[in-house]
Amino acid sequence: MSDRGEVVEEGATGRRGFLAVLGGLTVAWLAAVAWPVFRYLSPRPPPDPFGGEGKALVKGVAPGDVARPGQGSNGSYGGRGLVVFRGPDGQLRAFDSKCTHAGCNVQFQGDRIYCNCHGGTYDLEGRNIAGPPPRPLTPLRVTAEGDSLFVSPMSS
Amino acid sequence: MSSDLSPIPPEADRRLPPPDTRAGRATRWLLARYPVWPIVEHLAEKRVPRHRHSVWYAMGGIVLFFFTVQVITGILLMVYYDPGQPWQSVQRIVMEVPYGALIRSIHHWAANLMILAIFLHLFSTFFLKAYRPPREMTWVTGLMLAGLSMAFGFSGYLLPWDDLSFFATRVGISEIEKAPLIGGLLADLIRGGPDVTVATINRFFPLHVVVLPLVVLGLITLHLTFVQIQGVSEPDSFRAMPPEKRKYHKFFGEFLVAEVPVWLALGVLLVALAALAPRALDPEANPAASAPEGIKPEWYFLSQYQALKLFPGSLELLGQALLALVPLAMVLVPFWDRSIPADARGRLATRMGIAGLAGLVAMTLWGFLS
Amino acid sequence: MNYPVWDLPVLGAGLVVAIIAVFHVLVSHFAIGGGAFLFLAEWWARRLHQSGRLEDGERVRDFLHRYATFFLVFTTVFGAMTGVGIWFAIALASPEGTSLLIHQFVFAWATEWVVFLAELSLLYLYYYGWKHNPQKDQVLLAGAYFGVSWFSLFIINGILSFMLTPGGWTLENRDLTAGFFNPSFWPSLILRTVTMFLIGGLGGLLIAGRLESEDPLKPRVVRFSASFVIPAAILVPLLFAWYWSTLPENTVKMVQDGVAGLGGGRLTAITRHLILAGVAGAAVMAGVLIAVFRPRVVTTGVAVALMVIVQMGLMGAEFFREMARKPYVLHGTLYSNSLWRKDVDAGAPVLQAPFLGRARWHPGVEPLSREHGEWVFRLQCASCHTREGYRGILSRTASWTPEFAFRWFQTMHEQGVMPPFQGSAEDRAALAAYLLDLHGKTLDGRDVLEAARKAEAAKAPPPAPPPANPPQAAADTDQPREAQP
Amino acid sequence: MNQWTPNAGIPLPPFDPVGLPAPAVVILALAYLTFTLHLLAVHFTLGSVLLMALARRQPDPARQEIARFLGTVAPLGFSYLVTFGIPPLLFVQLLYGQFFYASSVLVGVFWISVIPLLILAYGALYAHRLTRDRRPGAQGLIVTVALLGMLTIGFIYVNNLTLAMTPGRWLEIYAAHPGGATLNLGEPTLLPRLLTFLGLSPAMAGVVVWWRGRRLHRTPGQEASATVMESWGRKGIGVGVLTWIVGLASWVATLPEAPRSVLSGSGIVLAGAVVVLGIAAALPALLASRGGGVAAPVLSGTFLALGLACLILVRDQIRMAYLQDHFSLQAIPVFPQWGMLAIFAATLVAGVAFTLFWTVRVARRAAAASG
Repeated sequence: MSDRGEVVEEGATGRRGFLAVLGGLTVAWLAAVAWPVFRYLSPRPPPDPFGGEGKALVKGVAPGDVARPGQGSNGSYGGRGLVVFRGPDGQLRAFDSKCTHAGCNVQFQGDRIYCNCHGGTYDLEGRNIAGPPPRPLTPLRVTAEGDSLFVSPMSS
Repeated sequence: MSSDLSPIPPEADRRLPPPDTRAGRATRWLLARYPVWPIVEHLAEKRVPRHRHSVWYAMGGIVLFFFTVQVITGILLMVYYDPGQPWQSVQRIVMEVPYGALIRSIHHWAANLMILAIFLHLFSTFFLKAYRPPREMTWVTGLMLAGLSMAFGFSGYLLPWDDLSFFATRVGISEIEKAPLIGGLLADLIRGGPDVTVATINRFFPLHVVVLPLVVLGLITLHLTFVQIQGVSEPDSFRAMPPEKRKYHKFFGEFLVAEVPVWLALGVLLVALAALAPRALDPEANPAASAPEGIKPEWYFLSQYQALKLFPGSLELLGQALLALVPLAMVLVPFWDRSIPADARGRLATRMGIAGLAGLVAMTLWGFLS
Repeated sequence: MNYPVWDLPVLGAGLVVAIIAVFHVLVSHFAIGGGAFLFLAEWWARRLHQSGRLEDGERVRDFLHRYATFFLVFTTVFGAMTGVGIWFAIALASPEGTSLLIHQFVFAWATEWVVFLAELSLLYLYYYGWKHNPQKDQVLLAGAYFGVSWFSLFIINGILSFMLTPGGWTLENRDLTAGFFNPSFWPSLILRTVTMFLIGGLGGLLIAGRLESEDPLKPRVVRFSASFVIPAAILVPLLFAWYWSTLPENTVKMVQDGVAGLGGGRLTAITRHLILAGVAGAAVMAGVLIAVFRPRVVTTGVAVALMVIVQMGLMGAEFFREMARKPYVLHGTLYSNSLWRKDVDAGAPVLQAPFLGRARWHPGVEPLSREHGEWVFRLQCASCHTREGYRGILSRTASWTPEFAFRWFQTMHEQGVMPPFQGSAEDRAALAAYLLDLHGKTLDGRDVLEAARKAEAAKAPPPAPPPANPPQAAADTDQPREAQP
Repeated sequence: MNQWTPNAGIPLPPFDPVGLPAPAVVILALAYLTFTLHLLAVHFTLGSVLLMALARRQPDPARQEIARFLGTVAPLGFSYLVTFGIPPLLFVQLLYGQFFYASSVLVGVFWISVIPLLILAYGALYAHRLTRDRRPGAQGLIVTVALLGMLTIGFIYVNNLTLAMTPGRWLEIYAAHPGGATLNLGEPTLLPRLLTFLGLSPAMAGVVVWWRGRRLHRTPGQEASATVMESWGRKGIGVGVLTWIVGLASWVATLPEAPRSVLSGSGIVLAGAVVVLGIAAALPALLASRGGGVAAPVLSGTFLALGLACLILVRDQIRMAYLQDHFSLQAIPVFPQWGMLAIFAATLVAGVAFTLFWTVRVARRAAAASG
């Protein structure tokens, strides 16, 4: 028994600090072991919708569908949604259709682009003019080649 | 209000942390609402005898450790596994997902080691005669768990849909098909058609990840509850000692704590095996191609496979019937060998067990070598 | 290319070295760390004696006698013999490299031998003098043993770290000091020193496990042992980071390519070994914490479990060190298949000369026959690869076509893991035919050569590799390829 | 590419590019010295195990005492035989590496099996020493394992080292056994050589047993054991020297023409010295009376050690004669490492002095305690 008492006595000083170090260390080790699991569960970055060629085919909208000013339609490119329309100035425009507020897909409504979820409204330049959206829509460069439309990122 | 709360038993008051600490307050708060003190006390009293066969008491915990690893790695694999594209999704796990190959290999090795640990647990229980009354139902649930674990292995083996798994499953189910009367029907139900196809995966997948886990979890709960209620069995040699010579470990606090480093070592062993001998993914199953050379079932089915080879042609039914007798006999042992200390029946059971074990090992080795 | 290659089936010479080495690493670190344990425990016992607690002191010494008996047998039988074993094995696996090390460092080795002789004698004097030596002498002997054995680590560490980071040493200047005190000398020395304290402490747990759990000495011995393990376990990862920073650039690049490859989904051999070492470290830490808080539960089983963990962790770390040296056996000078870097630097006239003319260890073969390919494989590949076993070539070439093989031999060194191929187009064709022949595809080396020449004449851009990505798969992992679409 | 291929069919590797770190004479001297120590330890340990195996079969206390004594010293002898084996092997690789590495690979499987055999034999000696309560049958088996293990190791060594001297056989052997699972069994000098280099074992252990017997005479009540020990020791010396000379003669008889011609030159003096020293060692054992001081066994032992040293010189001359077509020590480039040589010499002196100091100190305490 004296032995037991003695051990406690010996350990009493500085035991708290010792435990803190050990605790911190154990957490560090556990984090190291958990790292592979975290990396395993981390999603891969989605593939570039424009692919290696820097442009993506527009599906669901043909050049003929947007031949005249005021015509427009929802379509898709590389697995994402977009709106394509011909503006009053006769220029072909496209935006990624993901609303900057909550991610619903917006709709082209002739004079504006409107989101049916929370009433977010954008003008035909893609600027957020009413409702909750915090940012303009992402614009896309759109070109017609034969019977197909292609989009590419605006920056390039 | 407060009259609905249970009073704290005085012995609990003595043994819980002091009431002015956070832990003391929390435990008392809980105990006032859920008066489980008798159960806590029962568990705290639980002890494990210390003798030269004590090492075998660790086996159940080891099986449980491997099962836990299987649940965790299984859930992780399910995140990326797609029964609609079985081989492609496993290939993605192995080739693209970070550490996917590691997790898949651990799942593979833990499965094998779990079945090995189950065998050790089963045979040590058998030879220490822990199945005798009043532990018959613990034994029977244990046997059921052993059988279900092999079903786990069989169903999981098909999921990657590679060359080996396809043919192994085809051969395995064809054994069921040969059973009289209901064999054909049963095989079709399992396969989801006359042959092993992707439809079979759509059956094996829910079996492997939903049905079997639920049943096994339930049975494990039952099995462990039985053990908690009755305590671990003491072999005859230990009972024969005078009471003052019998030594015990506390189950919680001593026995279980001492087992943790063993689990840690097994965990590292799993990583080592996964690192040094990772599980390969063979080419995608091609139902039209010839079976790969030297194809054999997993080692835990090898003895049955080899035994059935001894009964060619029309004798095969006889072989199946004889093989079916083995589990039946094992279930019945506790109802026949009941005497404590062991009598002539007990000694006969031991000899039969040795013969059975020798047969199992010999058949498995033969299967490996042939 | 000057010596025969030990073409050991299934195992391969490399695995023989590894099998002996993983045992030796554990035992040799134990032989030094255990010396520190003996020294400090003797000191402890002497202090107990001096403070009048004779009985306590005697109990500690009884415990220490058990420790010393185990220590003596274990380190002299397994440690010393496996040490000689590594030497035997490396001389078989790489005669050329071993010869170079011995010619450069023979007096360092001879000095280490003197030190070892003293170490052994001191241990015997300590152990066999147990009854008669006064306690002060026992403390001094144990201390001297520890000091001397650590000095042997100091010497062998210089040679071992030299192989991976030769520093300013070159084949021409033969600068012994630069080679010995090479860039990774100090981190490696301190890393090993700390590791050996860890293992010495675990040895204490092993003997403490044999004490009855009621023995009042038990918690004290367990905590005494744990005080060796815990600081060491804290320091090891930090020291490893330091060690890492001294590795040569192309090694770091190779390993980091592995990590990047991980993002691409592959677990390279190197990463797997690092994970193994890391997980083992975590497990040891956890196990020792349990021992500190519940010293009475430390049984032989618990201690053996911890030893097994450390053994596996060391295995990971040592495999890592071996892999990091690829493709060299002596970094920058001699490749693992005994090709000299100076021959590679001499370029095509040497490198592309007919291989069997330079490597004369063959009975003479007919050009482009199966034997031709077999002997090229044996003398150029078999020092690392077996056919169907460890690092088996069969699984690595499962999806190869002759054209691919022929072309791949020209670029295999670009991954940084394999040495460049030596030999003419005939040699490459013969080897390609031989490898495919192993898969049961009967091929004639002449046809392979002709097809390859035609392809080259057409100046076709290299066609996409056949299924999967064989160069990557064959080069950067140490395992059978895991998939082939 | 190859400086050393006068014979086109022999794939002799070139000398190591690093060259020798000291003049060959220095290295040869070190090799002779350490190899003599190694052979002394080999003979002592093997002889101890042999005598132990014989003595433990008889139940009388004197013979049991011999077995007990030898069982205590044999593991120590074993550890020193291995330790003293390291430097000669180091120096052989330094001087004759071209031959030694090549032949080692050719018998690779057996060569590497030396290591498990060492562990087995050494472990067996400790198992025998530390567990005295085991059944005699089991103990006998353990001693037999140790004995057979050591003999097998000797046999493998002789195979490798003779193959190293006959490069003309290499290519054929390698082509037939690229995996190294073969021995050099076609070598006619194999068994004579083994006999020459192990035959002295009973004599070396005999010297120590004889010495022990004479010391024991001073202990009252142990006279009977002491007498038996003396007689065993002296018989051991006689048998050992006889075996040795027979071995030597058969070795010379089976030597090929060229190496044997060495013995007609300067070698004849050395070979003669070996025989004379052997007989000189046996004489005290034959002639001395019972129960004298330890001078007689020490004298025998000294002659045996000198005889072994001469044998090693003869052996090296024979080796050079075998290799004279392919090799000359003078042609090896030397890049001296005087600094390292000085460090080694200093460590050697300091290490030996330090160890001796402690040995004397511990031995005195033990003597004081027992006396």
